[in-house]
Amino acid sequence: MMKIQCFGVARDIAGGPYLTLDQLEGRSVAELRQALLRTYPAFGELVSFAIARNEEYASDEERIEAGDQLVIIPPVAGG
Amino acid sequence: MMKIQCFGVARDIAGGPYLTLDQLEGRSVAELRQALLRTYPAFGELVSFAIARNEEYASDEERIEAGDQLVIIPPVAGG
Amino acid sequence: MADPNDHIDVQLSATALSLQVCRDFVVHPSCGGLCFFEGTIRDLNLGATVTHLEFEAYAPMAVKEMTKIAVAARNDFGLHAVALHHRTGDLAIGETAVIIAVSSVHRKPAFEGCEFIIDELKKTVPIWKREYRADGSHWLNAHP
Amino acid sequence: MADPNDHIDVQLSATALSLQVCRDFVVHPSCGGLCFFEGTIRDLNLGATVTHLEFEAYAPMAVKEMTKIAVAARNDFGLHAVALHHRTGDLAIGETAVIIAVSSVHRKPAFEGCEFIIDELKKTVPIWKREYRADGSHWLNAHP
Repeated sequence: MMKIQCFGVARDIAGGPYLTLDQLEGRSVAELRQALLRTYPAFGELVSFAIARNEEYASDEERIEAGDQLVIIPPVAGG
Repeated sequence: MMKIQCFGVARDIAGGPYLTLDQLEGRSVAELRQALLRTYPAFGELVSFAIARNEEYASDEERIEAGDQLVIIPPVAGG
Repeated sequence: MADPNDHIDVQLSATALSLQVCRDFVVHPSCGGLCFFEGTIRDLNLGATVTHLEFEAYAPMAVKEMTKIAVAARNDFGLHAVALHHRTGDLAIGETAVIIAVSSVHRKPAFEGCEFIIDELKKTVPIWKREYRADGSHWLNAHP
Repeated sequence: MADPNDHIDVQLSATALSLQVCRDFVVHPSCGGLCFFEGTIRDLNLGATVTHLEFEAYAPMAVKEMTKIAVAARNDFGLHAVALHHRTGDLAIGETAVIIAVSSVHRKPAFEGCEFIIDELKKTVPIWKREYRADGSHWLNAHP
């Protein structure tokens, strides 16, 4: 089980600042995105969302490792 | 005799904050410019110079009237 | 440049931002042009009256992304220095959400670099804005 | 607009300019974007070391021309307010010669309007700059 941190609208969708998913280690970020959409279909209603891995935007091909800091980044709105 | 006010490099050329020219009333601004260049050839060495009449840039065709405030405007350098 | 973050001041702050502090960081005798952008909270958005805004940030990554943008602006536009300060928390109408200050020898790169920074910030920095109106609230930009 | 100079603050000043004063003039709850330009005295010009500068203005016409530019910027770029302050007299290296502050609903016109004002000011406002170096002085822009 890995904890994934949620901000902004992602926190509303998850119902809290973290959600958890099973069996992520070794899978790709694309697979994480698919798992999220299956478990929380409301993510599919967003304009888009990105995944941050260890404080950097993660590409779809990256593999998730044990201990990674994973964060869902819904559309940003700074400034 | 009309007094013409001089700023910046025009003051250096005129040797003071004012110069005077005769018989300007009724003449055009273009004629004023020619008279200036005859009397003070150093104005011909400037990048350019404009004439202000009553606190506005004057076109070459405007006629000078008694009581006009005339000012030589060498190349500006604000900011 | 020895330190890649030389002349870069990035801050994420829970308290009021200061234009003067940002200005004093970037001013330098070699620079003739300073350009600043300040983003403030508007009372109207898409025709609706806004009561206040809440800014939430994924702080460590927001600082990293803001620093990347500031360094890119300094290097790509040949700026001398960049200050980039962003607020978090609840902001009232008229309060300041972001201040950008840049300095350069001439003015053109200062304008271009400053505008680049605010444009990029709005695309990549993990900060979110919840808009509160009399009839409820919502996260901006989230839904189509 | 009833008064054609509404929300316009033009000043020609023999004493130090204030970014905060200009900022406070333009800020408004309807505006989300403030852009500022500050022009400061550089220690080097065309490779030569400058000791200080003297600014001379044909004051009544300079104020008229600065006002024309500020009003044109407000009207053409849809700005809310414009402050345009310019120094006269002797200025040391690092001192501020000009400050421009503009506010608008969105940021793009703020950047464009602010840059328009400094570009136009350098073309039309009757202000002259004498540059002092260790070996003498000359009026800038005067000769080819």
